[in-house]
Formats: sequence, C-alpha cells, structure tokens
Amino acid sequence: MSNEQNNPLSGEYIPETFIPHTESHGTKKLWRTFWILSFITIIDFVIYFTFGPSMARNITFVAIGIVKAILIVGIFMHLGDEAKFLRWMIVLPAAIFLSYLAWLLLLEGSFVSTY
Amino acid sequence: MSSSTIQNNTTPKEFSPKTVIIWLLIVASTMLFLAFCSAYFVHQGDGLRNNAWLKFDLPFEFWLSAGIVLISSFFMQMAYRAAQKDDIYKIPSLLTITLICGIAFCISQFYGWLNLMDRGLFLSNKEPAEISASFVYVISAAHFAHIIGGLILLTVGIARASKLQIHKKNLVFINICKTYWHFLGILWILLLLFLYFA
Amino acid sequence: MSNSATVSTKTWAGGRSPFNVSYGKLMMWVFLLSDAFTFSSLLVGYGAIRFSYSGSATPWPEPSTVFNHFPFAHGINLPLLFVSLMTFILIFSSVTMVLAVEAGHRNSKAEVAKYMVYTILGGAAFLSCQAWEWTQFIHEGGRLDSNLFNFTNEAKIKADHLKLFDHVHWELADKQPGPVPFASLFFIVTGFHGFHVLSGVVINIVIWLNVVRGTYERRGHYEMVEKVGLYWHFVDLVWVFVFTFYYLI
Amino acid sequence: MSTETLTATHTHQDEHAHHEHHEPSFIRKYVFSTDHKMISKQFLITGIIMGCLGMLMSLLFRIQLAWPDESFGFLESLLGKWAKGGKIDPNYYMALVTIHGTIMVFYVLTAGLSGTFSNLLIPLQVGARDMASPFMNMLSYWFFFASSVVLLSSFAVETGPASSGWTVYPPLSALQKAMPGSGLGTTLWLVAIILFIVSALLGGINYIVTVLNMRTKGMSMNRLPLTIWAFLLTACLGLLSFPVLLGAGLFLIFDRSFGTSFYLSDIYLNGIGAMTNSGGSPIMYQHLFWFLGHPEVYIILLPALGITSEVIATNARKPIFGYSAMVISLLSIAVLSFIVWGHHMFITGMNPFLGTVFMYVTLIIAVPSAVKTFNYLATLWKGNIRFTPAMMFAIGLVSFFISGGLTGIYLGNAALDVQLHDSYFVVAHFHLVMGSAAIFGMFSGIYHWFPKMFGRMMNNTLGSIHFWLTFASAYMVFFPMHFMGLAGVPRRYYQFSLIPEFGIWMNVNIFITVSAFLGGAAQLLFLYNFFRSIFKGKPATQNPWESNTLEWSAPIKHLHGNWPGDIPAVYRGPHEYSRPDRDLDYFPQHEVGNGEPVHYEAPAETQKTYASDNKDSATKVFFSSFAHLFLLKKA
Repeated sequence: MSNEQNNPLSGEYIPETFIPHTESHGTKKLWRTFWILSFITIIDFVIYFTFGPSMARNITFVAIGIVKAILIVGIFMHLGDEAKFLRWMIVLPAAIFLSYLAWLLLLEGSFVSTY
Repeated sequence: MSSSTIQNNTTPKEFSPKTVIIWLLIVASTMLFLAFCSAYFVHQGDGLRNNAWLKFDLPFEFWLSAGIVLISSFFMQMAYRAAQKDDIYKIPSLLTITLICGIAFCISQFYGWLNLMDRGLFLSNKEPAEISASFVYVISAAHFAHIIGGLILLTVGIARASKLQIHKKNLVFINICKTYWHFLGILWILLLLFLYFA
Repeated sequence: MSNSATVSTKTWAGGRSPFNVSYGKLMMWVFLLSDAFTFSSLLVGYGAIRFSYSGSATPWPEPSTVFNHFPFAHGINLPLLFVSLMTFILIFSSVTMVLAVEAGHRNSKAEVAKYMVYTILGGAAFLSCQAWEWTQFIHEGGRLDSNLFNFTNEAKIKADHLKLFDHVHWELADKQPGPVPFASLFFIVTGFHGFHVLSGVVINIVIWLNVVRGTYERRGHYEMVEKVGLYWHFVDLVWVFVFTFYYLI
Repeated sequence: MSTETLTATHTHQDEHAHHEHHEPSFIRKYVFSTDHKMISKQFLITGIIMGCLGMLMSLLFRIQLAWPDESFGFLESLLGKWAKGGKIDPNYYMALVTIHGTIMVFYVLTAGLSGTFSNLLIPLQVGARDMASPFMNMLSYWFFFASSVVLLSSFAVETGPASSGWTVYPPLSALQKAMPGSGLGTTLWLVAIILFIVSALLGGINYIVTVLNMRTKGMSMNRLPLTIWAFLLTACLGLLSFPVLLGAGLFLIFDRSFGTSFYLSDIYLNGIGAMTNSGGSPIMYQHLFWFLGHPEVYIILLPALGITSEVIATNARKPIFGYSAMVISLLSIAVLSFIVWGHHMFITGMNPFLGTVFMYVTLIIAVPSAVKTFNYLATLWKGNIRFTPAMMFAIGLVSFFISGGLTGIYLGNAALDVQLHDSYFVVAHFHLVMGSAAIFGMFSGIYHWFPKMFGRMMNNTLGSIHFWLTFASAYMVFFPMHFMGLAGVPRRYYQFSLIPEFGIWMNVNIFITVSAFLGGAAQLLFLYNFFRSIFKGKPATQNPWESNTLEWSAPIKHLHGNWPGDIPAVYRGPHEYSRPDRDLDYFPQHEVGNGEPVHYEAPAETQKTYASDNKDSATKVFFSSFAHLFLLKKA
C-alpha cells in the first residue's frame, strides 16, 4: 500500500485508492434504479389519491421515502459498494440519533397540542 | 477451502468465555427474580396480616404463554441438535420458528396484561390490597424484557446460521442461544407456578 | 507487548485508508452526514410544529389543495402534478450525474462533459420550477410571516400594506386563516433545499469547466466529479424527504 | 499490501523530504498559514486572549454580586455609560453573564482547547505530514477568528451585547425589543455563532478524516494515543450536533428578523398586549439547542480527558490502566451525550414522559464516567509519579471531574431538579465539571506540549505556584455555591441585597469574589510564564518528558511536513512505560527495539467459513432452509 495519500503537500498526486476502472460498471443498473425511483414516486401519488389521510398512509409514505433514500444512497452514491465500516459509519449515526430526535420532538409537539 | 484447513483452523470451542458470560447473566437475572419473589413474600405476609391482599386468578393467556414457550424450547433444542449433527441447512428455519414462537409469547403476554386491565387491575392501583396485581405486572414485565433480549439473540443467530457460520465445529453461539432460551422458558414456568401457588 | 517489532498491514493498521477511499471523498461523506443533520433539524422542527396543530382550531391544510397549479393551466385543479414534475427532474438529473461519474471511471472526457451539462440543465430546470412555485404560492397568499390563504385580493393587498394582526385578517377575509407556520416552514425548508441546489449547480458548472479544460484528464482521474456527484445526490435525497413530509403527508 | 509495496513507497517520501521548499513569506508563515502547528498556535493564542476576556467579565459581575449596593469609581472609567455612578447597569450585568458563558463554552473550551490540541497533535501523533486538507484547516481558524471579532464587536453596539444567557432562549432572544441586548447584540451573537459553526465543521471534518485515513504504518486504532481517540470522538460530536444548532439558529433568525413564529406564539406582553404570532413553541428551541448543547459539554470535556490520560500515563511512568476500557467509556459517553439533552429542560413544561426517558439515560452516563475516574486512579496507583505542572493539572482535573460529576447525578434526577434547577447548585456543578476540569485539562496540555509548540520549556516553579493557586481558588469559588443553590439562591440575579432572605449569603458572596480575584491573579502568573517562555524559556530537548508518543520523534524545529525523512512507522502501543525488559523506563512507539528486524505482518488469510464452498447468499440459505426442514430438498 502506498503512503502517497499521506502526503497532501506534494502537489498533484493520484490517491492510490482511486484507480480508474478500465471496464465499465455498466449503466444498466443506474437506469434501472432511475425507473424504479420514478415508479415508486408514481405509487406515492396513487396511494395519496386512493386513501384518505391516516396514520397508516403516513407510515407508508415514510417507508417508501426510506426505500427511495436507500436506492439513492446505495446505488447512485455507491455507498453500497464502499467498505462495510464506512457504510455503517454514515448510516448508523444518522439513523439512530435522528430517529430518536424525531421521536421525542414529535411526542413533544403532540403534547403541546393537548395543553 | 480444503477440508484440512477446516480441521486445522476451527477447533471445537464449546466452552468459550462467551458461554461463561451467559451463565453469569443467568445467575444475575436469577438473583433479580429471587429478589422479586422475596419482596412478594414480604408484602404478602404484611397484606395477609392486615387483610389487604387481593387474590385473583392469573389470566389464562399466561398459561398459554407457558405452552408456547415449551414449544419454542422444543424447536430450539431441535436447532441445537441439527447443529450438532451438522445438518446446517435446517438451522435457520428451526431458529426462525423459535423466534416466531417467541414473538407469539410476547403477544400472548400482552393480551394477558390487557386481560388484567379489563378486570380493573393496573400496574399502579389505589387500593393497597391490589399490590399483588402490581407484582404480577412487574414480574411478568421483567421476564418480558429478558425475552426481548432473547429475541435479539435469536435474530443474530438466524443471520449467522444463514451465513452458514453455525455448524458442528462452531457451536458457541447456538449454545449461548440455547442456554439462554431454555433458561427463559424454565424461568417463566417457575414464575407462573410461584404466582399461582404463593 | 510482543518482543518482535511487527508492522501489521491489515485494514485498520495504518499506512492506508481503512475504507479504500481517498481522504477527499471521505471528507465529502462526513460533510454530507453533518448536512443531513442540519436538514433533519429543520424537518424535525417542522414535524413538531405540525404535530402541535393536531386537534387545533386551524387545521393543517391538505397539501393537494394548496399545490394544485401548473404553468399555463390556469384555473385547472391539478393537485401535486407540478411537484411530481420537479421530483422527476431531480431524479433525472441525479441519474445523469451518476452517468457522468461512471464515464469518469472510464476516463471518457467527452461523456463526462455531456452528462454534466444534462445535470446542470436539470438543476437549473428544478430551480426555475421552484421559482415558479414560490411565485404561485406567494400569489395565493403564502407569506413568511402570515398565512393569507382564502383572502380576497384586496384583502391581501391591504394586509400586506398594513401588516395587521392576525385577528384583523380574519375580519378582512371573513375566513379563518390557516396555520402561519405552514407558509413560513414551506419557505424555509424548500428555500434551504433550493439554496443547496443552487450551490450544487454552481459547483457543477465550475467542475464542468475544469472537465472541458482537461484538468482532470491531465490529473489522470475524475474523482472531483465523483465528489460533486455525492453532493448532488445528497440534494436529491433531501428532496425525497421534503417531498414526503411536506407534500404527501 | 505485501512487503514489496510497503518498501516501494519509501522513494516517494524521500523525494518529498529532499524537495527544496523555499522559505515562505511572513504572511504565509504566520498569518495565512496552512501548517497545522502554526494553526494550533493561532488557536491557542486566540483562545488565551478570549479566555482572559471571559475571566475579566466574570470578575466584573462577581464585584456586583459581592457588593451589590456599593459603587466603584473604576468601573465607571472602565465601562463608561454601562456603569454610571460606579455601579454596573442591570442590563449590562446580563450581557456580561451571557458573553462570559458564550466565550468560555465556545471560544475557549471548544476552539481554544480542541482546536489547539487537535491541530497540534492529530497529525503529529498519528504520523501524518499535515491535516487531510490544510487549506480547510486554515479556513477553520479564520472563520473562528472572524467569529471572535464579530462577537466582541457587539460590545461596541449602543444597546450592548446579547443578554439572554449563553443559551439565548426565546422569547428574550426572539423579540427584538425584549431587552436592550435583544436587538443588534443578539443578531451579532447569532452571526458569530454561525461563523463558529462553520469553523467547527471545517475543523471537525478534517480531524476525523485525518485520524481515520492518514495514520502511519503500524498505527492501528488500538495503538492510537488516548488523546487522538478523544479528539476523534470530539470531532464526531461536533460534526453531528453543530448542524442542529445551525437549524435552530436559522429558525431564530427568521423569527427575529422576518416575522415568522417558530418559537413565538400569542403570548401576552405586559403593556403591549397579545402578540400577533401564533403557533410556535419556545420549548422547541430548547430541544434543538440542547441537542447541540449537551454534546457540546462533552466536546469540551473529552479532549481534556484525553490529554489527562496521556499526561497521567507519561508522568506516572505506567501504562494507562485499561486502555480499551478508556476507549469504550469515551465512546459510550459520546453516544450517550446525544440522547440525554432533555435533562436541561426538566422544568420547562415539556412532555413528562420525555422527562422520564431523559432521566434514565442521563443517569447511565455515570457508569462510563466512573470507569474513567477509577482508571485514572488505578494508573496513579504505585506509579513513579513525576510532579510536573502538567501532571498536577491533570490530577486536578480528576479531582474536579469527581467533585463536579457527583452533583451531576443529583441534577439528573427529574424530581431533585425541580428544586435545584436554575440555582447556584447548577452553576457550581457545571463550573466544576466542565469549566474547571476542562480548563485544567487545557493547562495540562499547554504545560505538557509547550516544548513541542515553541521549542522551549516553561518555568516549573511558576507552573506549580500557578497550579496551587488556581486549584485552591477554583474550589473556594465554586464549592460554596453548592450550599447557596441548595438553599434556593437563583442564578443570574443582579442584586441579592434586594431580597432580604438571601442576606445571609452576603458574606459567602464576598468570599467567592475575593477567591475569584485570587484565581484571576494566578492566571497573570501563567500569562507571564507563557509569553516569557516563548522567547526566553530554557531550550527544550527533543523528548523532554521521556514520552512514548510519536510527536516527540519529530525535530524540535518545526518543519513543513513534520518529519525530515520518512514518517516513522509504529511498532507498539502508546503507553509502554517501565517495561521490565528495558533499561529505559519508556519505549517510544516508533523505536524498533533491540535490533530485531522489522517484520511486516502480512494480512491474515481470511477466515474460512465452514461451508465456504457454498456460493449461496445468506438470504437464499435462509429461505431454502425451510424447504430442507420440511424434507422438500436434500442437502
């Protein structure tokens, strides 16, 4: 393993971890993701106009949103191809702390409405 | 990939430090439940002296749970046997059935509490006599919390078994699962008998 | 404390990146993680305020009754159609961006430049759509500090002019206004997102110029494109949640 | 990853080392420097200046608290119209309290402490030439500098600086006319804080990436000095919590200046009537603020704990007791700090259920904190202790950490907090545990790494006197406050002589103020020692404390790129002191040892799973196992 990337002082350098791929990853997967995303968005609308507002519908929307997020982060941003630790380093803090914050603040919000 | 590496690298480590940890945990939670039971006795003694001790029937769902937990223990044992016999392709499904039984147990406990509440027995009651109901809630909830831990353990076990990491030469994890799960089953039955007879 | 001097070369042993990514890309990821927290604080604040309106006398409006306009289709009720168009534009620009990154992996300068142009156009289109939507929203009575929906035009002009108290608004409109935070949160959440899109477009243009001038070709790799790509997808990701929480729920 | 590639890399390093650097200009070298060592000095000196200002402010309002009815002529000549007749104006008193808190929390103990030592130590201790992005590092300092200037400029505003407390709660901060400081002063405060957030994020991203990505060969995560672990986790805390403050600040700015009502509702104002806003809740600001605010406490404390671990291990000539326990407790403190913010808000009228949740998770923090304390004591136990000033300050930190931390357990109880909230008990608690403890960590770090920063030694005698005076005065100032708080004396009150019930505390207040002046005088000693030693101190040897860590292997004279030749590789953990098989009682991380050849350990063969010839994915195995169970499929 090269130490080159330990050395930001040396002007133009190629990080050894970024080796240009000669072969194509293929764009098929990317386009397929695009169509899936579009399709899921259409499903969003279908659900919106077929069911009345309810908590179940909201949960469905959030679930669909999370699926979309996974597709974007995992495939478009290639997080799915990164090292396992990096994946969890990015996903876990956000998932844990933000859901905790959201949970408590929503409880707080509904509490405000009752007093 | 050859069989020789397998034999060289993986030696049976049935009695690993992790097993000791689970036994320590079991001892610790046994102490917890012993503490609950002795507190129960003390309060019962006081209550009976002052005629302030409500006797009531345990919800039948609790007995149902006991049945479920027996069934799940049976499947757990089957999974362990499968691992011992290197029948590795059966382990995930057997563990999953155990897990489903565990979830059913949780649901049954939940309905048991609803049953108690329907009868006007709550966790916190105004009447001093109804402290016996509070005890039933606390004891069953503490056991419930342990079951949740067991479910997590089982989930990890299923994931590992699906990666074919549980087999004849690597029984540590399934041993832990088995020990803990049987402990939970026995514990629930003992607690139930205690609450019934005490 | 072994006696032999051993240098390990395992993943985490130092002397290399444990994730096999360059520091620049890791920095971008870490920044995006923190930016996700910024957006989440805005969205969670929105959620708390919205929940505090449950059971209130001024219920939170149904999004489809507010966002039901489309350019050149005046007076026709087309609920959520425009915002779906915006979503598609953003998803499309995201896929062109990832195609540019993929072309960068193959060191294909022409393709990178081409796809980046598409991406920039998509970003610009999104921004224009947002500008139109804001205009429409303001026209209908959305204000940062008040909610003038259901107001007649004269009443709106009067209210804007006088900056009157809310209960006076009610008399003017003879109707009860919707919750004020509905409008202000709309401007702040979509505005903060739009600001990100805008900066994304600017960065994309800079990078595109570098691509065209062959900076990255000389450098031997198109990692810079990949980094701005991460940012661009993040903007798309945020839109997914803004769309879900603001328009759908 | 084989041996060949490892050796092959040396060529590039050598090239770099012999590459001629032309001497940079003065501005490039000292002002807009991208060198992490220079940036760390800039952070330190700015931090010290801000610290002096913060302390002066505290002395001013201590005068008011001790002698509320007397007037002092010098105050008028010092503060002008804010101390007409020699008595501090009540509004200005609030402003002093606010800016004292802001400066101490953000500018001294966040930027001054973690900015200085993260910058100095991360590249040197992990073995990197510089930060991942030196340019962003420079920006980080200059955003911090701009932020300091903006904050201090609010003293030049006619209506005075922000005065709603360092937490700037709405509605005091959201209504421009709530009090004099709520106008331009609070606007400047918000601008300063947003600049500060940018600085903290730029710095934090750099620290994290440098630690993760740029460690030298052999510097595995379990060989990192505990300082680096602490800085890494501090940076993570800042990275995830400051953005939330940014969101909160954004809402607040819109409330203040654009008439929105996120934190305002139709509250009734005396003399004005009901406000026109509707729908907001000030408690939401508190939630968002304390989502930053609580991790911020640990952003302050963790670097101090890291420095202490290093200093105690070095000066007790013993390995730190329980290295992995220390790391795990740091980690768990970091994680827990994100989920406990609500214990600052027990009596705000938030949802009582939240109070329960927050109380339980808060009390859990006592566990890792206790682990750290016991490990420090166990490290000191039977150590061959060298009482350098750095060591004394480190032990002082442990003392404050215990005495201030214990009161935290009281305050974490929702029921007790009803009595103790917003009283001097709280003041005493956080000044001991995060104020004094973190300042002591900072002093410890300054005394310990001064030779590394400036190539000279500080005077030990002056350092010892400084320690004892500061230690005694800190306890004399903050300890009596516990009793005041228990008796119900509220914080941030201007004039206790107006409340007869608090008359019994008058003498205690005078005692505290006199002690505070003693503490202030002690810092003059430090300033003299510090600035004199920069120019006239005894020249330092390369490794004055006989320490193991990598920074002492770099030459005394600072080089751009830290090491003249290759970056040294690392062969062992950071704490191998007093090894029985060594003549010297220390064993530097980079030293090869008794002449044995360097052996590059090839990565171990990946563990063969039992059925590694199976190509099926886990999902497939999982589903097919049901078929196996029902004998639909043969294995």
